[in-house]
Amino acid sequence: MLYREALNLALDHTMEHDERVVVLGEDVGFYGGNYRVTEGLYAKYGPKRVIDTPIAENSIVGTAIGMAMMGLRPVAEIMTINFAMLAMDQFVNQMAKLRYMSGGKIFLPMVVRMPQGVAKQLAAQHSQSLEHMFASIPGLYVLCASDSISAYYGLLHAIRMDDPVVFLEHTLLYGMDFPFEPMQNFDPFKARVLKKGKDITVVSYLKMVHDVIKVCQWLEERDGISCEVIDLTSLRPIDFETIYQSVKKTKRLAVVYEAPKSLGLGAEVSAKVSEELFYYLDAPPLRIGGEEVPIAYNRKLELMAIPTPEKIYSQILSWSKRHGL
Amino acid sequence: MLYREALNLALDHTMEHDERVVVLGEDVGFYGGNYRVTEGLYAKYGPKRVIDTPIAENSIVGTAIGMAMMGLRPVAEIMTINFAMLAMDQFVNQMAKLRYMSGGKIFLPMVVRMPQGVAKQLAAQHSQSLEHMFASIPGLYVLCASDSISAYYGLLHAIRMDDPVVFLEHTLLYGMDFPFEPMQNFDPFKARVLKKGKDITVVSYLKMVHDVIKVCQWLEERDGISCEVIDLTSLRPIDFETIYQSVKKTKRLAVVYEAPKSLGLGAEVSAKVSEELFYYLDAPPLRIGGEEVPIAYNRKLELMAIPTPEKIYSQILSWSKRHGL
Amino acid sequence: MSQTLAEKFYYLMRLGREFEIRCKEEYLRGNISGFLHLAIGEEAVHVGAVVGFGKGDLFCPYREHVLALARGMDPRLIMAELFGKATGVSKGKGGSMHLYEPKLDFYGGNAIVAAHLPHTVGAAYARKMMGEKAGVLCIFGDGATNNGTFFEAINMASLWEVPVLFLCENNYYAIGTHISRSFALKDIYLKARDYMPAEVVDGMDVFAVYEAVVRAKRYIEEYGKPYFIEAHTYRFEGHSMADKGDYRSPRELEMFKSRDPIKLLVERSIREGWLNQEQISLIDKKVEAIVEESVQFALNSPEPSEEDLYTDLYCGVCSDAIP
Amino acid sequence: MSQTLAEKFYYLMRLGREFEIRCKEEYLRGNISGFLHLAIGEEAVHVGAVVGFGKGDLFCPYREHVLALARGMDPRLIMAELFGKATGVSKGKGGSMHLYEPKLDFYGGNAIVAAHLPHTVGAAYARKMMGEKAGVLCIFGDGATNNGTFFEAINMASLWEVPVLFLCENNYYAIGTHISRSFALKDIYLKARDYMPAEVVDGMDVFAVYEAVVRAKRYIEEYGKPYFIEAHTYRFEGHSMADKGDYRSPRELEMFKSRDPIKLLVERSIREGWLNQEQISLIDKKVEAIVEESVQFALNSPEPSEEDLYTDLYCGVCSDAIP
Ligand SMILES: Cc1ncc(C[n+]2csc(CCOP(=O)(O)OP(=O)(O)O)c2C)c(N)n1
Ligand SMILES: Cc1ncc(C[n+]2csc(CCOP(=O)(O)OP(=O)(O)O)c2C)c(N)n1
Ligand SMILES: [Mg+2]
Ligand SMILES: [Mg+2]
Repeated sequence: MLYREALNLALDHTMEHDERVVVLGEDVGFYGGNYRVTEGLYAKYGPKRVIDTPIAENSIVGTAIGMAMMGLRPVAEIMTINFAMLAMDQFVNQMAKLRYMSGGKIFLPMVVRMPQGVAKQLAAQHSQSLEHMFASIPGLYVLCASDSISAYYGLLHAIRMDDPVVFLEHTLLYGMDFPFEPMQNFDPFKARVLKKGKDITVVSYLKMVHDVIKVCQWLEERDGISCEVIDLTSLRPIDFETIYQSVKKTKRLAVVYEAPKSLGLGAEVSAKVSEELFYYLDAPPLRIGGEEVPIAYNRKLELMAIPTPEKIYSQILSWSKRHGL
Repeated sequence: MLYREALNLALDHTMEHDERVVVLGEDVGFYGGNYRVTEGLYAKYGPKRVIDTPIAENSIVGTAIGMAMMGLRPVAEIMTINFAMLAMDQFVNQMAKLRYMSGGKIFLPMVVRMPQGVAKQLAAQHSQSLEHMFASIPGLYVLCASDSISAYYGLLHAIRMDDPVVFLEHTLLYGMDFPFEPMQNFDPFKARVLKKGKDITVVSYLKMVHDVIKVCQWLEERDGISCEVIDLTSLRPIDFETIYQSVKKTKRLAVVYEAPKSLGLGAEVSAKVSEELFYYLDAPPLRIGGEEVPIAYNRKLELMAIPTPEKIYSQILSWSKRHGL
Repeated sequence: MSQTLAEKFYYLMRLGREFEIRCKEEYLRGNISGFLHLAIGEEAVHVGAVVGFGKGDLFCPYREHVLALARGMDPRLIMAELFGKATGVSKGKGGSMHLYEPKLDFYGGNAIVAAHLPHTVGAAYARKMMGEKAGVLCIFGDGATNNGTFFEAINMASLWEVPVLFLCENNYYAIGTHISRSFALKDIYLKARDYMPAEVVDGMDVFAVYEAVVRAKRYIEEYGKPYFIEAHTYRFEGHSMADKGDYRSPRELEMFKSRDPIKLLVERSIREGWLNQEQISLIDKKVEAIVEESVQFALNSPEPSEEDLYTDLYCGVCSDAIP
Repeated sequence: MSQTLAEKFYYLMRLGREFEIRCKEEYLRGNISGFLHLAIGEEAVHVGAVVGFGKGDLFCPYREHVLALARGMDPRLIMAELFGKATGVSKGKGGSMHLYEPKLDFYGGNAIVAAHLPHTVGAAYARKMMGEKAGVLCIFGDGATNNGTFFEAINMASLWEVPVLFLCENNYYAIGTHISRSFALKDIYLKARDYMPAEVVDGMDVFAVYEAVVRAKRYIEEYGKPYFIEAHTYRFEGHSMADKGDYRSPRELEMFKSRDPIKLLVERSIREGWLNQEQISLIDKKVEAIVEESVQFALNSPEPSEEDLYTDLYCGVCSDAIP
């Protein structure tokens, strides 16, 4: 099942079963969405529940908040995370804080979905991983999906929650086909161990997960290094228990992500594991992230700026060697 | 010299010597600024160079960018960092990226100043430390000032630079009086070792620096623990060399900051030091940050949510003991 | 009718005024802290609008004590909130700028200028979709109308045809900056008049505000569409307790104080025979007692407990409504 | 005069058209990637405006190839940029949406809708302060006028009295969404008319655009104040290469194509005797050669080198001008 279809099905399912679910965003209605996630919903549920908005990101999130206050369950789409920069006030100061500031009197059953990451030559203003800006805000939940299962069940879970959720997708995943199987009790707050292993724990999320899986096969085949791969389906909170369990076993941690290396999710995972498992670690936690530059249009520079399977492979390998694996 | 006066003097000095320097922001002109940083400038330099703006944060930063493109050297004030959430597009997508995207053809000699942090009972929407959102963006410089010397020379340096600088102040420092002495060659990109010590390296910045100094005296007097205190006057880039030198000696690192503990500067400093000095460390790097909650109005809850000297003291002490100091 | 209204107006405006005078005292006494924005001088707008609007949802800026009182919020719960007590309407977590009570359809208090405007559009959308007609009253200042969010909300309210009454209280200043320094138009209502009916009203005359709001309310209910009112008023105090307000000339201040909305109401009510001195004194006494009681209540209330640090952050439950 | 202009217009519009047709081909060939927004159908606005404006700074949205060409940017440097080559005008780092050349007073390309509007206000402020009169031409789409930033910029331009010509190219769509689904007013110029002179022009008629812009330019230079023009036009292609544009009826598309701005210009020029078939063929040949040369230049240019990853990020120097 295509990732985009999985998201579409989750929207369709909840809209069908709950009249309070509405979808809003730029081009989501008549046009069917720029990444076709909302395709067909307009025809099925009509313009009152599938709402085309002006190009006004702050107010897209803001109106969704108002709707949620009154008991609707809006799912807003911000076309890409780049444009969410225009809506940061509503995310950070409103969505995240209204419940707390009101002593629990207000609750916001809402989701804001958006794709992020580096696609192909979209240049600096359209190629960003900004998950840390949301994941660092108390009061928000931040989920993300790396395949069709986590997309479908993750989004379903997000819409069912009574708290505000930021739901992150990845531009390059929309068109990808993933195996799908019906699941009971998928819990996005529980990280997924996608592959068992004994030498290194590799934590990742969103698109990088697939690169990591590939790299781990190489490491296993070529170098006899066995990796345990953990896929974070929630970035706030992060399921550290699953990470700790794995690292206690492997004694080595690597975190792979697309955002610039510094000050991102990698820093948090690394710091936290150091704090909690310092005496278990046989090597310093390794962060593999992007370079500290905006993303250039040129393809070569673009690929230089983000982790690729080749770079992930060689970095993990040389780090393992340096630290006695 | 009051912190606020130091900032005022830096503005005054550069405006006097360079006609291209202009100041803009809400209430900065006729009113003299909500924290009185721009006091007197309107009378001295007139409304063309000290510009009152509408309450339109995105466009305050945006117009400053346009001015800088044409060769002015604007210093914009955002009243507090909370309102900068409305201007994130201009910070993240414009200010930080225009030079790179243009292959170096555009440069932006501009500064955006703003106070951040928790003051006293201003509640969630007015009590935030969001430095990581700026410090994580390639293309920006992020300076900050903990006293009148770093305020004066740091801001001077920022205005003289040909790159875009975010200059962070702290609401509670404005009214504080600090010793001032003329300095040659103050370099904000070089972290300051405010106090020498041998057992623990404590890294901090902005207001927390003063709490840390106090705590380190207690530790020395009461417990015989000697701390080296490092004050970061730049958050992007961070002067890791100075930190490394210190940690190589002390073998122990603590980072103290006001923002929620996770995903902030503390994570970065901790992760980086682990990466580089893993085998030097005698203890896991310690992060002392705020709680993972919005800041409540109630004073007791407010103080519970941020580091206080007492909490810093007891956390450092119990951590040192746990790890064999 | 006018008589009943006059009595109601006088009671609420006097209550608002005395409540806030007391807030000021308690602030100086250290019982209230943070930003405290007083609406002294603006009571006619707040009371006239809330009473005139009647049923429906209310969204306010940070200067909302009088609005909350007019909406019927228990003064004790407001004062306790200002004291940061656990009994406060927001459990002491919100403070002056963040009073909320969904049971009264009262949705705050927002400390970010103009941020609540899109909330009102979404709220009205939801209410209308659910078949409710009452609509939403959205109050904001002159300064807020310079922010892009204002325009986005005006456009969306008009485009989506939702029943929001946008009420701009033009007190001529945004903190220390006079409107002439921050916007290009002479009149604020011009900013909305292409999108919806828009008018100006004397915000010192509570009857004028009331009548305009009643008319507007009838319109938004009947057509399910937005409406805009600009009310001219003035704050007699500084922007907040942190501001002396001395950027305004004494003459200007005097001029507006001579049109103190409470004074105007009393004069007219006596002239028209709606109220007499005795009734007024009775109300004054009642108000005095209420305010005093609210302070006592706040003083005697407990602080939040340590556990409250992490409560009210997440619901922590999943709605079971969607299969 | 008209003759010279007609020739110039025809040359630039034909150049723009052929350049972009070739871009499309090179995109399909894989030489160009990312978002590619074509202005085919909108050349009269772009050429008429840039020529009419003359001296002054230019700020554009992401659909700016024709604007850059009209401003005199070397087609080879543009094509090389689209190919991501080191010889490109932005060294291959910007791509289609980010062409910059301060030497030509050409300030991009911006991929965030409406984000450049405040830049133009600041730029015009700076230029005026420095004693320059030429002002700034700011181009943006219909969709951009729904964003708060648009209103903030309009207000500030008017308040600060800065010489910006705001030129809205209304092509009726923001990606797949027709203006009727995204805004409440019938006419866009209404959004500005209280702040500055505002008018509507036929954006398929290059002379009409040219004349309106010349008039507006005279105004902004003389008064140092902003001006607003809404030009009606249409894009014949999808929003970008990623969009087929099939949300528009064939009839609608046909109707607008029958008013192809290049066709209209040719017809009129021949009717008026400004151009003959021979001149036209000559220009066509010249354009063909230029476009071909630009592609060859791009093909033969080197990629950026690895070191370029970290260049152009910071100036790395401190201005020595301030003691
Ligand atoms: C987005 C934002 N910018 C700045 C501020 C700081 N601020 C608080 S109140 C205020 C003035 C608002 O003026 P107005 O809207 O006229 O309301 P008034 O207080 O006069 O009723 C400002 C600038 C803020 N709270 N939010
Ligand atoms: C702030 C922002 N939101 C959304 C987008 C995605 N987007 C790119 S172009 C566009 C439509 C713009 O329409 P319009 O302003 O009419 O320009 P046109 O392309 O029609 O010339 C949108 C929504 C963006 N680039 N920036
Ligand atoms: Mg005001
Ligand atoms: Mg358009």
